[in-house]
Amino acid sequence: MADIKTIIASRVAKELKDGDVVNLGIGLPTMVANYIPKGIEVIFQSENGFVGLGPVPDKGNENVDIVNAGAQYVSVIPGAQFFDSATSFGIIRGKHVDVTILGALEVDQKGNLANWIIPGKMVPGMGGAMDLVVGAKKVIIAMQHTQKGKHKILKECTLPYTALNVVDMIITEMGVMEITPGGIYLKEIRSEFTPEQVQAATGAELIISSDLKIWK
Amino acid sequence: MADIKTIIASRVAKELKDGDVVNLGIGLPTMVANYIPKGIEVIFQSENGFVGLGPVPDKGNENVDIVNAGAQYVSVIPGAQFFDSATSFGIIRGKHVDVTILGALEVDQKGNLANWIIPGKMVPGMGGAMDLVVGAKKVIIAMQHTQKGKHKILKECTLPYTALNVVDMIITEMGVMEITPGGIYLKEIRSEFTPEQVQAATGAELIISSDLKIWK
Amino acid sequence: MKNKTKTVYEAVENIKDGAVIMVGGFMATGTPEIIIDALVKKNIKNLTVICNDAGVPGRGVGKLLSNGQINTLIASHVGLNPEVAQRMNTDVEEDKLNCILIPQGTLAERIRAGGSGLGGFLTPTGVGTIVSEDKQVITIKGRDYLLEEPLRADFALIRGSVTDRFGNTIYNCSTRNFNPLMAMAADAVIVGTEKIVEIGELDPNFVMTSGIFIDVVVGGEKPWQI
Amino acid sequence: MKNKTKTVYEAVENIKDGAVIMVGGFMATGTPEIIIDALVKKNIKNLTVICNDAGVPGRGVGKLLSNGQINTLIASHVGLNPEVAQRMNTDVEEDKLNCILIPQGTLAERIRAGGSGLGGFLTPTGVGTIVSEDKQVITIKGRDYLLEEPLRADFALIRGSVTDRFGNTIYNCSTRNFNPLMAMAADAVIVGTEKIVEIGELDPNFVMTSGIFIDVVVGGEKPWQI
Repeated sequence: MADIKTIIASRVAKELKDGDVVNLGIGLPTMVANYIPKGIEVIFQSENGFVGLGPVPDKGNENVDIVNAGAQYVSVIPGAQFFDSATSFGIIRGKHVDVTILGALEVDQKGNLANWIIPGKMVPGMGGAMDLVVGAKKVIIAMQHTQKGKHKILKECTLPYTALNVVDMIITEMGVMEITPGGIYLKEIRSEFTPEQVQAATGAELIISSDLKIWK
Repeated sequence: MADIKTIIASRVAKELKDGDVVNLGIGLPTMVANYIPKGIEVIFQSENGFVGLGPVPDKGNENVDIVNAGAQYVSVIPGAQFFDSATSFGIIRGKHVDVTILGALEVDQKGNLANWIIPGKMVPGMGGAMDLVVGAKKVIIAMQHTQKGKHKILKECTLPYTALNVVDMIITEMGVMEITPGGIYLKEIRSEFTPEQVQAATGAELIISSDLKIWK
Repeated sequence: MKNKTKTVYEAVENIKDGAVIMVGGFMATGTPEIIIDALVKKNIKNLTVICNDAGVPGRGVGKLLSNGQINTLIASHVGLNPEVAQRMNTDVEEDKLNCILIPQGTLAERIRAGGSGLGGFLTPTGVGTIVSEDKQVITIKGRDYLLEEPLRADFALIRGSVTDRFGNTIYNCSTRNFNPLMAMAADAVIVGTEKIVEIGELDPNFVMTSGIFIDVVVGGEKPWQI
Repeated sequence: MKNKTKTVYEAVENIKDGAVIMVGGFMATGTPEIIIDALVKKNIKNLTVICNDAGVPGRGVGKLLSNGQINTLIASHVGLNPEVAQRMNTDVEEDKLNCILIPQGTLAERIRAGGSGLGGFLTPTGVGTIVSEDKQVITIKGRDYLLEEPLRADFALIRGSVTDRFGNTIYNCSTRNFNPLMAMAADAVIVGTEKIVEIGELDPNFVMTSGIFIDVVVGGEKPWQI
């Protein structure tokens, strides 16, 4: 069986539409690039300064002047463009990125997100995350449903916010959820789980779709 | 004898220092480029999008993609750079232009400038002038001392302002004046004129330098 | 990446009466003449045009003005097209041009802000002048600035020198001016270009406008004939 | 145009204890290592460094940090250099690092504003978060924005790929990042570059930073060895 990260990444990939400009966060979100459905062409933006991000080159074939936002050596595809950081975030804030996919420490039912700091413990900085979630047309959180059993999807975030009212969708190994004005709407559930199990793993009340799809 | 415009332009050119980045307004100021002293190298900025503006090409040798801010075909010198309008005005407002030279309808003793509109009569628009006078390190007004005998250098401008407190120096066919906190300081006078004549042609009280230089 | 090339008539198909249109170029250098010509032929009216200037009679935005298609012109300088003054001062109500003048640097920055998701910016330009009327003045470290808001349009018509089929564009020399800014600040962006090349032919270091902003690529722009 | 090439030691001559220094680069890609090395050798202290991140131990700004030369670091992300957390949490008062975190887009735009004579700008980024503390919130057309102020430095250290003797610079690929912004936002700008060419060799269409911003050109940058 595929591992949890692969399950999540491959499901997230199905949300992408042909022609979308997409920014992938570090870690699990980066894996989404490996599962783009056939016939769908997606253009990846890298916030350190380019559109048209391509695959990781083979060892020995790296161009040391091309790194992604996680400082890995990557490549560009034909039709790419490099630019400076002000232009890059102009693209991001200016709604030219269709989808941004990133991880979270906590998400709440209002679509508030916390993913950049655990006070007194981990202070990595927000990097481009605050701009990305505010600027992208659609924000998808790709993460494991719980952190060692502890709820990450909450009524209200307890950690400092990355941004307010920005999350559109949460995809975990348990299901696909949409943030709606009424709360968190469970749209699709993975066949391994029951709605009760997903609810138990969630710190906010879920609205279970009357037309709940099963995700195999 | 040289005509008045040539007299003014050649005197203005002496104010430029080696290495200065200079923006020249349309008309008389454009002529300043013809009188740069030997041994002095000046780099001209054109607000429509380049540094390194060069001479007007011979007829038949024009590059139709290179025009100056007055829409004349010009050229660029080795070491030039083209950029977009936001960058161009970033350069201008960001104090990267050392000297801007432009004409005026009126200048007053506080260094206020009016040069873009005569209400009900002439409404050409301010173009880049408002940004240039606010952004350049030094603002030199190059103009005829009076308009058909009517004062242009005044106690207080009567026409709508281009900007407040921006003019550093006024150079006319009569002399060289500096705007100081105390008022307009006549620093240099052309040998044809007496201080009384210059004062009579000026609508504000001049402070005559005790060390008044004669400009021949 | 997609091939976005179309005919100029397909390109302007969705532009209707009353549209707000940004047009690149500085005194028509860098203006897409073939797209302007198609709009003249289409003869749509009541346009709001955002352009550095009014072009020249017979060139650039000047053609739309002569044809009575512009209702409101937002520009920094209109002195080199005498038709602007005529139309501003006409007694024929339906021909009357509403002309809004904005300092050139502020115009450029407002368009950039519109394309970059900024809510506005503070500029020292225009403080104490007519330009400051009805604007908020904000003092930062003892200096006064005007708060200027972003500017966007329904359509941007830009002119490229070399463009690939996806829309990646390079501008030659001083044709660049407002084009890359407008390409980010409109809901739909049409580039008229001199030379169309295949995707991958342009060096990604030197592309000036990414194809991600471009909706339609139209070939056939010609160097201006003096 | 002037020849501005100097040795790296001449280049850093005026940088003293307590200087505010912008350093280009993203996780050290696009950071001028030879200039950093000269600062490490010079061993000046109490620097305020403005950089996207803290580099990596042994690379970029990370070298200055390891050598205890940075008093205040202004960055968007420091998680990939573990020394930052160590120095932020040390009990040795004189080793303590003051780390100010700014969203990456806001950092880039603040530097751009600093170089472009803007008094600030309104960004939606950071509204409702810790970042908004002590900042003015301005509502434009019903949306809240933070008023962010410009950022400048005494020195900017940038890294070019190809630079002419006047300072005109081209950046290769993703080495560009913050370099062109910082080149406009400091009182003195030093470019460390891989290849120096004669004035006139670079195509003015493709120059990314004009030499008018550059004070000193230093050759000898090498591609990073993996």
